[in-house]
Amino acid sequence: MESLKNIESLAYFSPEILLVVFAAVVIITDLIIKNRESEIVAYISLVGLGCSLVAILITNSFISNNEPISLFFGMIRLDGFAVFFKILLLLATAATILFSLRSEELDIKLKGEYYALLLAVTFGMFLMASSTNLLMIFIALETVSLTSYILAGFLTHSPRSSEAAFKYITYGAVASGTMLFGLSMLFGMAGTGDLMQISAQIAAVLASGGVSTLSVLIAITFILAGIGYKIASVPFHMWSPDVYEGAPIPITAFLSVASKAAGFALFLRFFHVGFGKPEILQSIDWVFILAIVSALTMTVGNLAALPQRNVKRLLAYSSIAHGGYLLMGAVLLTPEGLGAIFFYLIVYLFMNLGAFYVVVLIANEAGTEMIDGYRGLASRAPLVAGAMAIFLFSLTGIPPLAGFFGKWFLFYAVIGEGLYWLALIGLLNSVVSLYYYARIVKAMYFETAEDTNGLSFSKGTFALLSVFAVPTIFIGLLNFFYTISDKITLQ
Amino acid sequence: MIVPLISIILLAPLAAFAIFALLGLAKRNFPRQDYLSTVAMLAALGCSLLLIQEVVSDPKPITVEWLSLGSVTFSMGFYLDSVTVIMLIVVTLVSSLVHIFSIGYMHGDPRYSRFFAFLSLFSFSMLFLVVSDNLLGIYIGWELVGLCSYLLIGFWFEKDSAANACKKAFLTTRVGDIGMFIGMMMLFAEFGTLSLYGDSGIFEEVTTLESGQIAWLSVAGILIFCGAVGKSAQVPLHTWLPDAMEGPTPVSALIHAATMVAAGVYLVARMFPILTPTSSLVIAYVGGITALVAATIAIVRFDIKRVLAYSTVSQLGYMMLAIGAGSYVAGLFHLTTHAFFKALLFLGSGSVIHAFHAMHAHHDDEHAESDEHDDHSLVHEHGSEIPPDQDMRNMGGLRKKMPLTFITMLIATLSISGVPFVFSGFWSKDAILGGVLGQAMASNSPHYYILFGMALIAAGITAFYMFRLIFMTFFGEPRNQEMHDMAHESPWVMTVPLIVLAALSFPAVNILWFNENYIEPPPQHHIHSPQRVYVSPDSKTADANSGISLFGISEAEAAEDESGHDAEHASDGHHGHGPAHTIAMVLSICVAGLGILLSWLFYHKRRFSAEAVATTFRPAYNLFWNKYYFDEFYDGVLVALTVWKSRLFAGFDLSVVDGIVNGVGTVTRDVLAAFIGFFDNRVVDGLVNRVAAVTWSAGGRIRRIQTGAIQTYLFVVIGGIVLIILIFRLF
Amino acid sequence: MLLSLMIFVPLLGMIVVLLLPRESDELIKRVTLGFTLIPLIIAAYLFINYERSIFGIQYPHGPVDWITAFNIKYYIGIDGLSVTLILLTALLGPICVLASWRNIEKGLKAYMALFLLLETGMLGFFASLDLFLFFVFFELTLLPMYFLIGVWGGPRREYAAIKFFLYTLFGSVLMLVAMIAVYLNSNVINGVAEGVRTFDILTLISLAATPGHALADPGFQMWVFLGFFIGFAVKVPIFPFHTWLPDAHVEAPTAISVILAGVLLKMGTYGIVRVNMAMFPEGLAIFTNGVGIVGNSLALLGFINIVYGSLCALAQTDFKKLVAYSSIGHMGFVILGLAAGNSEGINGAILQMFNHGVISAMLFLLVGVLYDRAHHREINGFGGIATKMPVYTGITTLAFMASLGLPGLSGFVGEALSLLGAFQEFELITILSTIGIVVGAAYFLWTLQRVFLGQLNPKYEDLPEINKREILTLVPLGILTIVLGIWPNFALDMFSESVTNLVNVLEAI
Amino acid sequence: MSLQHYLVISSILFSLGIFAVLTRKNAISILMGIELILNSCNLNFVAFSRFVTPAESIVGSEVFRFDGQIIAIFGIVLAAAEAAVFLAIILAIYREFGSIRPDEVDTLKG
Repeated sequence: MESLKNIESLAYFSPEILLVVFAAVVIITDLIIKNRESEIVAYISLVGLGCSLVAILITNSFISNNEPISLFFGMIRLDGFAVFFKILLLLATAATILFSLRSEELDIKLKGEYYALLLAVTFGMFLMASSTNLLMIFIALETVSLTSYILAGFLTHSPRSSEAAFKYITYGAVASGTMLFGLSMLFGMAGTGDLMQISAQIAAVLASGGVSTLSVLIAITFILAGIGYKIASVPFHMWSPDVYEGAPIPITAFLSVASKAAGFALFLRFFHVGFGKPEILQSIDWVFILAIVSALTMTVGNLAALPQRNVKRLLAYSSIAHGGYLLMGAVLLTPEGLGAIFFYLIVYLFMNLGAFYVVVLIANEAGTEMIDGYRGLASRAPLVAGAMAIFLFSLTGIPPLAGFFGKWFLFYAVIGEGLYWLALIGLLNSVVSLYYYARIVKAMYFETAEDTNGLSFSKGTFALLSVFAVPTIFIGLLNFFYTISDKITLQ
Repeated sequence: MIVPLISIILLAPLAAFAIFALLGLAKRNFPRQDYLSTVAMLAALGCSLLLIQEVVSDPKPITVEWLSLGSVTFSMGFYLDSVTVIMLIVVTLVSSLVHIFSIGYMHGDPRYSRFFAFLSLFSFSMLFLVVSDNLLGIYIGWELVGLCSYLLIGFWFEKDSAANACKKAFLTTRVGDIGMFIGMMMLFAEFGTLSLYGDSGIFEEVTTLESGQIAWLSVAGILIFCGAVGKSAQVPLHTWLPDAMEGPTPVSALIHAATMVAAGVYLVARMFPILTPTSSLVIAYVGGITALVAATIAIVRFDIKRVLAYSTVSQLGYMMLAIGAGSYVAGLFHLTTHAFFKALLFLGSGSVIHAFHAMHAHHDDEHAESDEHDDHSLVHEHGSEIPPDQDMRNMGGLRKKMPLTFITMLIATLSISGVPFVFSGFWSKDAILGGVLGQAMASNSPHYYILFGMALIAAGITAFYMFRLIFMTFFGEPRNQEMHDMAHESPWVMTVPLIVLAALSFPAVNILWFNENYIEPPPQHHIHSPQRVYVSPDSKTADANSGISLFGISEAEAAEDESGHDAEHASDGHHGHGPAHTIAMVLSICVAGLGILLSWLFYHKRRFSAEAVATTFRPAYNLFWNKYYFDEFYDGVLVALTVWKSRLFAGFDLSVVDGIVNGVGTVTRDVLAAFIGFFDNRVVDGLVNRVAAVTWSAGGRIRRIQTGAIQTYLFVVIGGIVLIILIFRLF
Repeated sequence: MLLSLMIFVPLLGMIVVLLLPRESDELIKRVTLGFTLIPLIIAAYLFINYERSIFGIQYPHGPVDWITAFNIKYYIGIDGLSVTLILLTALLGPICVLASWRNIEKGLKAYMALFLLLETGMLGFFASLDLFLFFVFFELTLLPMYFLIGVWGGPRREYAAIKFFLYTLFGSVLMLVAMIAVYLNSNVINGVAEGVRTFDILTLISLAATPGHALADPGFQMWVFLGFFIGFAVKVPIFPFHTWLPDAHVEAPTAISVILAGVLLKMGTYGIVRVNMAMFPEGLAIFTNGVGIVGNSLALLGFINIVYGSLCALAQTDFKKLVAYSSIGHMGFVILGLAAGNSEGINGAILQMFNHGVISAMLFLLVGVLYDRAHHREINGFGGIATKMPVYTGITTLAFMASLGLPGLSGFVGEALSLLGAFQEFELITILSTIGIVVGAAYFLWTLQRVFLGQLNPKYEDLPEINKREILTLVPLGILTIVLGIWPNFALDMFSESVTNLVNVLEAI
Repeated sequence: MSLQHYLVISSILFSLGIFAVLTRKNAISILMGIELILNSCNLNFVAFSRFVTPAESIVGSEVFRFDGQIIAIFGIVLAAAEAAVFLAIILAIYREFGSIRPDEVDTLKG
């Protein structure tokens, strides 16, 4: 595998470049058109995403026989794994932009900046999915984080939003600082920033007694703190409910899906490529600790979601729990586990974004995020309620909805390695989760609203809803999505 | 020829019912359901009579595979031997007469059609029971007659007493049926079939059993007998039958005197080949005790129908005793004669009741009021207020008002009392007594002497209370003039059946029983003693010259029933029949005469005061009057539970009386509901809810960690890192 | 192909119903009825044309590749057992639509749509031959049921709906683990994994009987057996997983109670026969052929169900709850019969499944008829209504008698066979179980007395008699009750071959 | 000075930073703590780069690799960016809450 030089790499880097270019275009357009409430910038961003998608597909065709391409002297890697995540992230961003267009909450003046930042954060996430160097990892992480902080606090006159941004940045800065410290230790021990070589180097110094296991352990745990914060796993999850609740709903949706997906991309690449070799960590029961983290994450997420009355916050906890499910697949670093994560992320993208979209719609129409606001929705807006029910039951994992198949895949992977206890905990968590998801359904279907007027939505709204709802029903039933993992390998 | 005949016998009544049911779905009635049912029944009767000649040729005309389960097959089929045919005739005959009688008796009832439909259904079920060749079929018929009994006892369901009685009847008999079913399960588990006849039938298989293997067979036999105990109202499950008198009187005559209750005897007779000495003895004793207990209770009843009901119980006990003691033929003979004269007595009493009030509507109204306090508990109170039109204390002197009824009932009474030679009841009763005594003499077993004593005493008491009934009802002065004036002879549709039945109380009509070749007792399996021999038909005919051969048969039976007797002993028993028979006959005539005499002195001549005697023998009188406290005992057990409950929940001073009043209903609602409901709600459901609550509160706790202060969060981060590292270092 | 058509016609119906205008109630009802009649016709065709003397799968469709990553196939087919239950399901479909004709006041369209979805789930479940498909269909019934109880139910419907959902989900979670374990071990022979894994039920059954195969290991079978069993036990329901049932039944609308009792409970026992018994005979043997509590545990559970359910029924004052608890009791006979593991027991149990489906459906329909008129179900609040509703009383008596196991009606045959079978294996338990028969008679007769007999409660002076539509829903079931009582071979023939085969497998252990 | 000295200093800096972040009751002080953390990392990178990364021989002369130094430079840039964003957010907080005490910004919880 050759490492391409800088200029040669540019062609393969075109998706990212396009994003940056369009971010600039958005800002310039915003400056030119004077009317700062114009939605044209959003459409430009969408076009940008479209162009980027085309570029991704083109670059994907360069990858033959699963042979990854290394760019910029090994800083970045273009492989099926990266392409998968880029497409996923792109879809999430596109959805976020569409949500933002419809969110009354975000009916603000600084549209240009907002969409530019969205494109920028997507760019950062692309990097997270493809970095193979400690430096790039750190830069990618910081790019995503910094822009996310701003987006979370984007509602200038909302104390909630500001508080969210404040907590986010404080937490994020400490976590990424900790991670950076860990990265520096790793760098020191391995003598290189190249993820591809780190594992071999560490193994060598460990074998020669140059460094102790403890040092490696501390370094990795520090790094885990940074990644754990991105995927909101216990005990690094505590920022997420507050930030999710405070941030504008589209951003919450974005964070809960895209940010988490990017975090998992980083996690998988870092541990699979960097530390997937058992000989490095043979003195540490790595599987056990990750399994514990996974079990704790889903349990804490689900239990804490039980008493919530704010749907946004409830979904925040639910997404913590889903992070825990996803971690199950990551525990073992097996191909099945990877495949399960890929599949689950696809499903999760649709069902979780869909659920958040309904939250956006209800916040617009009923002006509330509380469960009480969902009362009688079934009669006021049957289609929206139906879609929401589909999303929620899919999140629970009820067949024949896609969420079930996603979980099935994950549990399959876990049981395949003999971790029956983890699978059981995960499954029992699904049962618990039913309770709070069903509370929303109950409010929508079994209770009656004080205000019984029908809610009217535009055709576009229904179209967008069905964009999420239809895949949520069908993804699991189609063979295609299960085979994605066959095309993706991590080396 | 057999198949069409038997088909008509079964299908005609069924069709009559089906027409009613189908039209009922369309909310319509067949215009003359009474004629329809009656004609169907008469057709069945005709076919039954035709069957007499057909039987001998082929006892098993049809067998169809009812259920096939791969290795096991349950077949349904008919078995027609002479006993079956006689039963068929008895059932169809009595049923036809009751149908006819009901046309008059039930006239004007709002549910007139339904009554006949139910009668038809009953007749079908009973006939099905009779002809079935396997236990499953018998059980099906058995339960169906129970259903019909339920429906007919509760025919006037507006009366709470009727509603209670029908439920009690069904439940009590079902308790016995469970025993029967368990017995069936035992037989099935052993033999893999429930068919009785044929090469692989139970009766054939049972002969292959080795000695020493029959302990379970005794148990199975007794369990099957349990079914008969319930259905034939034997002690201790007899309490339902007197209550069943809440049903219309024709029903009492048909179901609760002539046919259904006799089905138990028939069942035991059918199962004769598998009865072991032990189970036979149990059956005999239960029968004997029942005969005695019921007879003594009957002495002190005033309700005309209840006297007859207890009399029925007593007579059924007699039959059981006979079969248990090995007098197979005598038992069945008595079954037949009893069916006729008891049906006659009931119909006669119905005629009297009918005379006293033409309108059932009155009847209903009175009851509605008197039963106000009923609380619909599971088992009702047995307060047994006697309806005025059934109270013998209101009767008297009806002889002249209702001559036909009087004469026919007198004939029946003479028959049941065992007045010698002229009446069939004498012969059948004598056959039993002679059989038991013969058995006793042959075996020298004290058991059979005791049983003989019981039977003899019961015979005397029977004569006494039956004549008491006659004297109180038809003789003397009217006690209730107002009611007496209302009384009138019944219309011809009601008297004709009485006359026919009266004719049937003479032995000449029961000619079949005197043909010793017509009925042969089935060989009983003598599993345990190899030296036992089967009694060949020859040994019976050897005694044919004794005039009435069935005594010989019964004694031959008796002889073979005792273990340790070899062939010679058996034939000894044969020769010993002469004195046994004679002694029994003499004794029987004596006790009957004594009973009648006493009755005459007490109730006609009033030489003695029944009240004075009652006062003198207060404890015995109380015992009889309270029906040996059986009902009280059953309630008592349940009340004890109530008391226990009261102690537990509300302190002991909650009155026991209250508990009695509330009866089982309270037990059920409070104890069971309190316990099971409590258990289900609190323990089973509670555990689940507990888990849910714990989960929920865990959620609340986790939530509290989320304080909102960012530095707490950061502390958790650092703490988490340290913890992970520590965990790694420690392990 | 025919089978697939039958399964998915209701789904198609759901889409059609969803496209109909919301206001046109009559049209919606008729269309739904039409779409439930088609499966009935097909099911009847299958039932009649099923070749009874042959053991094996008939009318198969597939296996068609579905999810290749896990070798999951779309594979359906019927044997005698499933075709019987399919007939029951398809029969109850139109009956339930008719029973919902007048008493669904709001959201009729959604109700009918969900009902059709439910029917697809049930039909598919009984026809599935792929374990994964089987599970998906099993779970597919959950969602519509949840909504049908929760939206159209009684006062405590929310509680009942979520309880039903949570219990069943809990059970299926364990089932899922067991299922994955089976799949993962399906290619392991003598400790070596080779070849592809499979979900094919028929293949798995034969693999589980192959010596040396991982699936044939008794220890493995025991655990997997337990996993599946608990999943199905919740559905049956078997004590102590039964408490969802009275709540769900009481709150559910009539037609849904009918489906719940008639079909959904059977899914549990069907699963036990199809998966637990056929696939894991070694595991089954641990719970039926062993010594002590464990060795008799399955029979004990049946016994507890019978006696406990009956006693609970006796204690009820709510008519519907009484019927619900009686269901628990009657399903106990199924468990007892299955535990026996012999020809009589299993045949009886399966017959009892079918019969209970018919009879309990009748009972719930009858309760619904009364409820629609009186708007309450308090047993003690009636009295003497036999005078006002003679036809209704007659049908109710028939149903009660069938349910309490009166010979000549269908309930008896199944019960009797189950007991006959069970007695050969577990004498004492079976004898004790017969208590349930007496108690069963007691509560039904007592109810009959309290509701129908005695003086007419003046409140119900002008209670209208059961109408033609209601009679129409009851008559087919009543006919089945009588026909199966008189001629049980009508249904037994269908599955006795399959059972014989199963018994041979069980006896070989 | 050996590598150990640098590492000890950077560890102290890191710990001080963490301590500040956990205990200070002023958002600005927390920012300073964060800066300490980030700079301790930079120090690490530079030190490691100097002492650990192997020198490569290119055309006879020893050439040091500057990986660590480069990372440190990026780190400084990102720290600056972070500080900028942080300060902007602190302004917003002050505007909404009238305080920059972190424990008073706790409306979102539970």
